[in-house]
Amino acid sequence: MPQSSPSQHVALASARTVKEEKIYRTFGLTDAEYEHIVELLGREPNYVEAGIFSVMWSEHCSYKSSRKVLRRFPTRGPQVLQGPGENAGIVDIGDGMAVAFKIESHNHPTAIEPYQGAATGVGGIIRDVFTMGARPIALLNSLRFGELDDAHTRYLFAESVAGIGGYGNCIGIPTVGGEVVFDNRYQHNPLVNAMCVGLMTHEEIATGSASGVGNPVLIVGTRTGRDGIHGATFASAEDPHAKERSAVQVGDPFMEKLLLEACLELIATGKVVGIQDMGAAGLTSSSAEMASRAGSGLTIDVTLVPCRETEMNSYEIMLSESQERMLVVMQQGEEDLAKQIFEKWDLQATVIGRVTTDGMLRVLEKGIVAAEIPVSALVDEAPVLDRLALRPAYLDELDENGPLFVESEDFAEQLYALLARPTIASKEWVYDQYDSMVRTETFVRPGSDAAVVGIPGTQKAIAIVTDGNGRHVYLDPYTGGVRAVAEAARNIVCSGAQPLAVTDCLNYGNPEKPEIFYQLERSADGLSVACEAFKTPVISGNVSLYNESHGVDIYPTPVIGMVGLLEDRDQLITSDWKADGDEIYVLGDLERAQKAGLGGSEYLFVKQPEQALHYRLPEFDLKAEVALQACMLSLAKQGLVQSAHDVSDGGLLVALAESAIAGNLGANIHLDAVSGVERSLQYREVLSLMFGEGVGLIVITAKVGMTEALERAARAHEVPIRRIGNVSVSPVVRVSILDRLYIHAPIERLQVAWRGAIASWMRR
Amino acid sequence: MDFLAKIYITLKESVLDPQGTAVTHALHTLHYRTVSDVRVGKYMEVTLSAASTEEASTLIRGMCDDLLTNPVIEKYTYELVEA
Amino acid sequence: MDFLAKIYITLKESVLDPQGTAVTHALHTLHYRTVSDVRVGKYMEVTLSAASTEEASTLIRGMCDDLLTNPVIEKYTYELVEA
Amino acid sequence: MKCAVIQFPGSNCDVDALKAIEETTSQPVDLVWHTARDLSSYDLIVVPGGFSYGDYLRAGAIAKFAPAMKEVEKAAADGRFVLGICNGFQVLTESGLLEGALRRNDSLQFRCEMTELVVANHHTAFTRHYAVGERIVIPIAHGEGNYYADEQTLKKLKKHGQIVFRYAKEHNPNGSVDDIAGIVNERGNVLGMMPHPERAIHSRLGSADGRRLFTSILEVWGETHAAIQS
Ligand SMILES: Nc1ncnc2c1ncn2[C@@H]1O[C@H](COP(=O)(O)OP(=O)(O)O)[C@@H](O)[C@H]1O
Ligand SMILES: [Mg+2]
Repeated sequence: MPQSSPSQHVALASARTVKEEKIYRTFGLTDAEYEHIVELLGREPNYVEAGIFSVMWSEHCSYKSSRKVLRRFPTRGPQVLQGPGENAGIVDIGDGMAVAFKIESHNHPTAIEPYQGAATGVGGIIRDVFTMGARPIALLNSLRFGELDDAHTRYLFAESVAGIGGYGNCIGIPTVGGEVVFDNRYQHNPLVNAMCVGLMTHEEIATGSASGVGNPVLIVGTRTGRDGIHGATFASAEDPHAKERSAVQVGDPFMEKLLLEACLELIATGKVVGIQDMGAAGLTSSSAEMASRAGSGLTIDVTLVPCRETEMNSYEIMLSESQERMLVVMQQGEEDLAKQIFEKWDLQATVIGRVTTDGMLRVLEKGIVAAEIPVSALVDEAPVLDRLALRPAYLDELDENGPLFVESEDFAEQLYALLARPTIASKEWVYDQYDSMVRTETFVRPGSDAAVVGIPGTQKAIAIVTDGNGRHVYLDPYTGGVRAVAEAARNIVCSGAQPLAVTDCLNYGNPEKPEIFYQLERSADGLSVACEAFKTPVISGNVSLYNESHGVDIYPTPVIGMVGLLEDRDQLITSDWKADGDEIYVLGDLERAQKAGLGGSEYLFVKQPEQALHYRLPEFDLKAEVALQACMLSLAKQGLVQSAHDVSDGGLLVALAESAIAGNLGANIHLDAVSGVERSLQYREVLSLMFGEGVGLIVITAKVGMTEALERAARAHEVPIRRIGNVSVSPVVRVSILDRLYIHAPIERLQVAWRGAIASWMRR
Repeated sequence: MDFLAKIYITLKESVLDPQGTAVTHALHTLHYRTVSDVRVGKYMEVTLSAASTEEASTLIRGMCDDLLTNPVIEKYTYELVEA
Repeated sequence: MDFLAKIYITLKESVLDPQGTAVTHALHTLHYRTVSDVRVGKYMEVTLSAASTEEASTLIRGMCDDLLTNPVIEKYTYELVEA
Repeated sequence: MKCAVIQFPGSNCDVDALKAIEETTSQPVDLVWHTARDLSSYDLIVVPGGFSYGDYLRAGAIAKFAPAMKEVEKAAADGRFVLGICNGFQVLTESGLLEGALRRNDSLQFRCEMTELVVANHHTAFTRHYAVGERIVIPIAHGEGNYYADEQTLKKLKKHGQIVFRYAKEHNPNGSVDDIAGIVNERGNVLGMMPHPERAIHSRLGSADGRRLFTSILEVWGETHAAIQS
């Protein structure tokens, strides 16, 4: 390949136009950034170079707004084999095995083409995981849409779900869990976050680094087209609708299945030096990042890149975001091995360049240097912004006390109404469209708390969950952040597993608004503190900013993906009630729950939608939560529990109803003794106890006669425990306080409300 | 008046057509080697009534833009005949 | 010679078309109330070379029968133009 | 009993089928690539689930041309056992080894759930360990499992006892005619079914009702094999 000096070949005329006509602005670069580039290069960038800088320095690739915030996260721990910075993080699960995982957003493409936008989001996160040498074994997705009374929202929702299923089902990775929340803050800016978990041995770990001078660089997978040029810029843009619409791509899961198998086969040969998927900013970011990790350079001849369309120029080839492609650096002389393996899978592997020592990303087109940029300028010199954070005024206007409701008798009706809220209702309509069973290792399918997936050939299993409540974070960014991690971890321990590590997807509004940036900073503090407390370091993640539309920012929505380890699959716990007569206990501080109030609860949105955001989120006791979860785990390990279910959206009664429905068993519940004193409760205390979401609680059931053992264990962890009733075959859930019967709800009624809600919206 | 509209929906040229690629590949394996390209799209027959051809045309374009296609990745043509 | 074949594949009349029903329903919800029926099928554009129109025609029929349609449930028509 | 599971590009239940057969029958199983040209030594050939060739065009349409399918035809003609599960069923109908066709689910959605099946014929090599009329639980996971056959074909299927599994009344998940979930060929050695028996071999997977399908085959094979040997 010809080596040449830029002064001879870089098209100066083009550099002049870029400057004079300020073309860089149309790429999203500011004047100041342009000046900085000139300084770094010692000359003016030409068209291709400006394009490369613009995508590498975009919010999406450079994390320029969030980089400083992310530094706060704890990222180390004895279990961490690979922290943030690679395509996915990796944690040890013992016996020489490890899991790789990561979560990623595809919000903006989904708003415009929901099926393909969501599908390619899944495709992208799968590539991130198998690039690490791991075989993907599970997918999850965390979704936010507007309310279902809007036809366009129903379209976005239905198509996104179909797209997620379409991709995961085809490629043969089970979709085992996730969450869906409906709130009009997301109406024009839906969120689609996809998470993938992969399994590997320690020896199989691959990384995305391009080292070894002269080693060949190969592009493999789909041929390159003009799709998605400037997608990375677009992902950070304020109003995706107004932007270049060609940035949406069509996914090809069949191609990706072949790519997955071929890449894993190739990595297993041990001849791969580095491998990296091509996501946002395609060839540009993958090559720059690989070189940056190795401190090397790369020379790429775009003429060699197999293209789908005719007459693509170097600018287009470097910036294309065609899906289902990978960049591979092989050991010298092993090109043919790669070609052979890819051929078996009907795929093309093409050498397009070499690793160099000079630290330059050099792009050749027909032998001429089209771009020549120091890799460090693209990666290390990318701007880091000190954005202004300002505490939003609304936070100081929140009411301390909950609303005063007029007493009403119809508690059961209120419960049915809550259960029928799409956010709380059964998500069957969603997850029945996902193949959750392929690979035959799914022990807990969607519908319980955490999903549980077996590790073949061992007694082990992993529990996986995604969790996030934007409304809570909106009401109290710090506490909301803490709670997001706490709730994810609580779901994990409820299955009997030990939380291991976190991947996070930070979905926020426009960071240029100081109030939004405040939300980001404060909630990240909360997330960090909680991750420390639960010893679950952040090992990977993703940031999606500018989630605003029509001037409305979404709720600050950090989504936590968490993985836990279950040493013995036989100790697995699920949330359904098991047998008549089993005793029902609540772990956690019911007395506080009774006082904490309704701030941030789903109940408020049923009763008083206009006022629902006016009340403060209750204080959260992180220390108590850590103790609660440790206690839960020890009960699980001792085999004392029959079922466990955490109390979250909708509060205690919803949790009870869900376990009743899942087990098809009723219950007699007495909440008398919770206050410690035998007195009738004030109405607000009753509501707080039944529907509040302020305090971490876990409902467990145990066989008769376990009280002493349970109390002993709880005492050891200083966690309150209270027996509240029994499971019964009679198909009714009864809840009373002293001699007043508050709820008499046939399971049938609970079921109808909960199970049919989303489907009945979607039939409209 | 009753009309029958035949609507042809295809992916835009620049958009990847995985189905088309798979079919081309399969045809080659089946020895239809002279096939150079296949694009796979949708075909719809819509029966409707309207006061005039113009109105029918307007309705069809409306349906295509509102529901039947997504202009981000697809394009369409149609024919209208009186039924 | 190069040809472009446009192939229209539809379900046989005797076979239910739930997709058509769903689209009809969606159009009604969107106030296109004069739509009485929708049938959804596939549309393919196949570019091929052949010595003559007859040969091209034979090839296209062959492809349709061998691969592109399933005669148990589908039927097809096509048009052939020189490209 | 020597078993083969065919792998097409895009198959994804191939390994599940292999594991299930190994576990339930302890017989040797090979994964064979779709280009295989000699499968004459196998007593049972499984055409597994997945999305062969992405299921682009129609489910199973492209896979029927794979070289290995010639071998499946031979096996069928020889009276050896062929089992098509999900995508495998689609491939078998597309290639004409079984009658009818599989259309998109009437809901137009992919469906993955536990389904209740009724055993309609237990006099087949695949179902002898079940009782006729028995209700079993086997999961489905498909977007195109809506079985169709015209009147005449249906009559024929019924007459020859070719309908082997039906979805329980009122629980038809996809719109299949006559609630059909699985059929055999006239000779009874080729079974195609949409539900996944290989996913129902442990209670921890939600059901173990699929085991007996595999043990049935083994027993019948054992008998015929013993007869040949003696
Ligand atoms: N988008 C989704 N994809 C897959 N599974 C989902 C999805 N949304 C919800 N689920 C599953 O439904 C169950 C209940 O979800 P959710 O109501 O969010 O539970 P929780 O309140 O316990 O967090 C969980 O098992 C979850 O994994
Ligand atoms: Mg939960």
